[in-house]
Amino acid sequence: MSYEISINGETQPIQILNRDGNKIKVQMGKATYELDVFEREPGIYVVLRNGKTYNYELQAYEPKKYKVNTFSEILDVEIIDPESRYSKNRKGSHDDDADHISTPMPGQVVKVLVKEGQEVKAGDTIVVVSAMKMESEYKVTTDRVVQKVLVKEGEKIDSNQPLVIFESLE
Amino acid sequence: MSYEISINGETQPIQILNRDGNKIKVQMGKATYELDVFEREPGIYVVLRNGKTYNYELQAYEPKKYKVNTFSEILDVEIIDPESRYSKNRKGSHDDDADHISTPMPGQVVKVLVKEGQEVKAGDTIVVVSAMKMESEYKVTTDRVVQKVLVKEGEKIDSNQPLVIFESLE
Amino acid sequence: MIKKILIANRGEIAIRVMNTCREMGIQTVAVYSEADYSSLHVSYADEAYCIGPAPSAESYLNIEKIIEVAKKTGADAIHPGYGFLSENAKFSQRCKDENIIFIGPAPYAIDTMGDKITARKTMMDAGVPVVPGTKEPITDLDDAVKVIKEIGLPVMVKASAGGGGKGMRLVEKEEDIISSVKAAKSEALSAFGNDAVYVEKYISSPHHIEFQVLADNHGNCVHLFERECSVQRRHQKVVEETPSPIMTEEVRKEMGKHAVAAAQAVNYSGAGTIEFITDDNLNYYFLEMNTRLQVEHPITEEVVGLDLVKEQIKIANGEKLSFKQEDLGQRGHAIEVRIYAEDPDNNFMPNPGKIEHIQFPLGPGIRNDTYVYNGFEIPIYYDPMISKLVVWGANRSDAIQRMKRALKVFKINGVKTSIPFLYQIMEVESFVKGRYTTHFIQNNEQELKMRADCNMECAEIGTIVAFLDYMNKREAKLSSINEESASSKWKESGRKFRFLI
Amino acid sequence: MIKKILIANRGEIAIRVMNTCREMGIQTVAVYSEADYSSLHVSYADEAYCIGPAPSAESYLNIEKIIEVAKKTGADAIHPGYGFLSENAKFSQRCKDENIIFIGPAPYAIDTMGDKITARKTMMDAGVPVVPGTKEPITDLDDAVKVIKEIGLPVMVKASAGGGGKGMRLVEKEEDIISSVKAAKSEALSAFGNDAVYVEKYISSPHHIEFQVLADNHGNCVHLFERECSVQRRHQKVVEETPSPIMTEEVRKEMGKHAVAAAQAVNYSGAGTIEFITDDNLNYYFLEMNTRLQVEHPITEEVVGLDLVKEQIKIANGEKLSFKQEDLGQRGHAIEVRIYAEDPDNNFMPNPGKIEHIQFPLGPGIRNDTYVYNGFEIPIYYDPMISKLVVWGANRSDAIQRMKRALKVFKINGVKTSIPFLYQIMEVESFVKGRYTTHFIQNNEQELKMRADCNMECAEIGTIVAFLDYMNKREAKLSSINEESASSKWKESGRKFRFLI
Repeated sequence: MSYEISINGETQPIQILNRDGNKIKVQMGKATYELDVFEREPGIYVVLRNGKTYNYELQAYEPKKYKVNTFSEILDVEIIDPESRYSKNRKGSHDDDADHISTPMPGQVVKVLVKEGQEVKAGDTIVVVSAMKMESEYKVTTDRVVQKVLVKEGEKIDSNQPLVIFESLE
Repeated sequence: MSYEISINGETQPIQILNRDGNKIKVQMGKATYELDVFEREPGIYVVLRNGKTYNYELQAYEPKKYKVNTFSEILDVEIIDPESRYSKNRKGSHDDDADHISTPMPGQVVKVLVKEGQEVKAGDTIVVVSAMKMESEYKVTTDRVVQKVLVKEGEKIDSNQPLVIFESLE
Repeated sequence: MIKKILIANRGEIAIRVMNTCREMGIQTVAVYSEADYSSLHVSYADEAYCIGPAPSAESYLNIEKIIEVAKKTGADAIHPGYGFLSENAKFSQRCKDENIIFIGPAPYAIDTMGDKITARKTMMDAGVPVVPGTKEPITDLDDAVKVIKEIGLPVMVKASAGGGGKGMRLVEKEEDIISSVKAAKSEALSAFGNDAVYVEKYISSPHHIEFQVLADNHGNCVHLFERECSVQRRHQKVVEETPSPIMTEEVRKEMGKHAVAAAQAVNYSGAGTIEFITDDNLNYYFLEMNTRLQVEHPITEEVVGLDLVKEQIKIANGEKLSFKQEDLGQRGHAIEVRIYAEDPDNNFMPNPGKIEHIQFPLGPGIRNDTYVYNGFEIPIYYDPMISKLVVWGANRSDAIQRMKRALKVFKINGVKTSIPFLYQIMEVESFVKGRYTTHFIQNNEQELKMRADCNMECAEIGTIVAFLDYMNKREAKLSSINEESASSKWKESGRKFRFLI
Repeated sequence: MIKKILIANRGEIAIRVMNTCREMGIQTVAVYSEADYSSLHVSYADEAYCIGPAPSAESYLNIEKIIEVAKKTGADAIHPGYGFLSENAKFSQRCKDENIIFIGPAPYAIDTMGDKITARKTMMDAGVPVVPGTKEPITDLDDAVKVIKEIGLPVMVKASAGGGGKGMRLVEKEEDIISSVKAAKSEALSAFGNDAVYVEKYISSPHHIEFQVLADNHGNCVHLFERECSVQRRHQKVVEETPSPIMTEEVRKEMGKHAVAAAQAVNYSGAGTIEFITDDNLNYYFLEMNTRLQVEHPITEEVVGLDLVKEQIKIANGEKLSFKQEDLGQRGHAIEVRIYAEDPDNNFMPNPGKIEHIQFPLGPGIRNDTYVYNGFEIPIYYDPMISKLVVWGANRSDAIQRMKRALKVFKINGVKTSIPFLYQIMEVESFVKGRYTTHFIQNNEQELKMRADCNMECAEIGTIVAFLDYMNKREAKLSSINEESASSKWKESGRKFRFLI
């Protein structure tokens, strides 16, 4: 099976060439890496390369998507196998979030300011969500029509959970 | 299935009467306990009973045998189900360690002082094992005949691994 | 003697208070909301009782419920921590009525310091400097000019009916006084139909410097020196240190005396903090008093060598302070940073979630005041603070180096935190030099966005490690499936089955 | 200037040294044995190199290999920690020959202090008190009696050819002198064929008190006061504290001067420790000098406010001490306990194994010097020390209370540890009163075996929890098997199969 890996958006082929316990030889793009890779605790990695030490903390927030914490940065890494290439192609370019409103963090719905079928103008506040003593207003950036309201006031919500769905712009 | 539980050697019947999330009602011996039991991290338990808090750390060193650390004490707890009752009865009374020598901790064999077939006297040193900068001599307490030597000098050993087997006393 | 204390709080401060209780042999009672069932303060206490649903109003602010638990458990005293009920005069009074010791000041002190106008007046009477300004609105131009000259430039002229910046003028030069007042008055008139204005001294390079005080019930009051809290974001303190890098011994003594005078003016009892706004020339003015333990109290403890919670409890017990002002001194330098679950690269958006893994910095000169653990889910209902990291060093530069070391090895996985931002603060020149004001964060926005470099090699190896992790998991899954299909053969034969049902 | 340091050690002391290096902006190079591949000191360093198999002789004592790594990596200096090569004069010399700075004293100081007889003679010449005794074996009875009267009672008379207690007599009363010497001589004669004896002052209530010294290469030398290390088991220190509870200001000054004189007598450079044996009346005698950093150095750091590793590095750098004796003082009280993987209820048998879970005590006044983590397998080849727990308190009683608090919340699962035993030490009356000698542990054997009570209810609930854990795991296993049998249906249909191979 052939793999590619995407880091912060850039994609390269990747392949394990050889493996002897923790000593691993990997080809990524045109370069070859000989590494000594040790998983100290689940997701906590120590790597030695030519004597230099590297420490990483991994979080697989989806089976093939990782946040790699290097202290200074969090790298976004995605593993792409034939299956994900296939499904990416099928979804095509129409994979944006513009058809619903969601929040990046868990919280509680304070106010829902729209009803189903309502027309809203660019800049209108749709929902108010509270998390950690802070209230945030979520607005639309273009004129839209509300198709469905999925939450009630007072409801606890997860991050990225759709709250209000709009009619398609097409 | 009926269970018994043994704590530091004493055995009592035990049974979960009711369970509602973390709120659990248990009968042990003649007493009933209503507890709020929360496993904070694997093996790390917090229990509330009538407002009082109890903290335990569990280590299941065998599937049915636990060390329960209460800070002040380590309790030895064993769960006894019909299957273990059956196998206990079958093994009968002949379950002592007198037929071999082993060490309670991992280490390294420094010396093996006996050969197969050799007769040894009570008090003779059989093996010397080193662990954590300390050497310990393991002796026999009665006259025996060595049946099998299972380790070599320099070999790394696990805790409770048989090192030397003696001919049966019978 | 206090034998059992109910801690009417949660999070790190509940743990902090319980630590001292344990050291004093005092029993502890925790209260918790339904959302805090899995919080560490529950298991850390001797007893713990749920007092209601997640929203604070229904739990941590629920006076009836908290008093009920205190009475039920026979707690002699209640420690309110900070926030929640800590500056609630009614609660202090209610404890008194119920014969429970409130570990904090009497209602009178809370009330007086809680009202800005009363506090200002009380301080003026006590001879404590306040920000100079008019007490009554002024309509007459000449009066305004006269007042401005009395106060001294720069001043802020504000519409007395105003708000939102309308009718507001900063006056910095003498020749602008008349035109600015006129402009402010006319703007005020057209905006609010009222041309009365206030005049207030404008402090252009403000420092937030506060003094810790301790007062017993026998008339003794001392200060425990200053804390510099000018690194703020949206008026929230981010980094605190002591001593203040701009303080002089002379001003310290003088400010300390004023801090003690401020506390004595309200007959204060317990631990409290007098906040001053201070300019570059160390002119200082009373801002407000916090009638409770502060979040940043640990840096004072590190440098002065006292346990403030212990002192609070001893005072509440009726004991006299066991030291005098001249017995107290500062040794070395301490810095605290507040570590929040937030995304510093995305406008500091709160980032609650599950702490997948946390590894605290340890070793010399490091103190962690915290309440989280591996697997803890940070509730969305409360403050997103994860931990207070405090370092002590022999001097300021040692303390900064130590803080950088600590932040570098402080690993928190699962939520984004302010750690990289806090690290960057330690690198900004004006912080390193100790020349910063409350405008520090906005003045250094660009520099604070920079991140210690993860070079090309580091990023590439990180990418490879993610790939290896994925492949390992995939293999593990495959082999577990093979195993299970092997085990299902056992199942069919009926042998293993018997043990599993 | 030193820019890169190789740390020729492992465990907590390697981490300790690296912490200071990080704070000083110095690069670190770790070396490790094959058994230490998963040790924290490997990942904590900037670079790490394997230097051989598990046995120390083939790795941490392998001078060639360590020098090779230092040269390869361009390390300017080597820090030896304690143990291993830290008191090896050859290694110090070899570093010098290779133009690598050895962070420790010159070979001469190590050699002189490393040989008991030379050290004793050097100290006598320097005016440092040593345990009074004969220098030559005595065969004549009258000579022996004369010497005993000079030394003063009590004395120990020992067969000079002896060993194993034979020919040894403790003389406490004057009337027993002659009979005891005669008995010792005749016993010695029959046992060894030689009736010569030695006579040495006997210290019946010995205290182990040591002084930390720091000396630069410019002739400056100071002491950093004492550490009381009398709580020992088989001559291993178990608990250390500073100040010593039996010390007086007067004796402290005098001992400090002698400690400095001792260091200067060997032209000492760096950090070192002068150990004294002290009796109840604070008569003290030079025992030996440790020419390296001590395990218990943190308590001095806490109370004196210096970073000893930093001072070591600065001295190695050729810098002058930045303080004089009169600038130094002690503040508060510090205690260290050594936490070992051992079973205190089974003759302190080492108990290596896997640390399943570790939770460090945190909060005010607590310092953890450690190197273990969740899942770490303690190697069987080295010292079983897991962690050094250090507390600071405003006074001795606060420090003891804090130590008890810390030990209570220090959770280590997977191996047995000395924590309950250490806790019990804090409870024993003679320790609490500070009246203890090196016989403390043997004198309090029974009391030290007691354990804080896990009452009936606590034990019963603990039993139930084990049962619940078992039942939960059983359920989880059952449902995972059901799931897998569901998944095997997918497998059969070929759909999921595709993603899994």
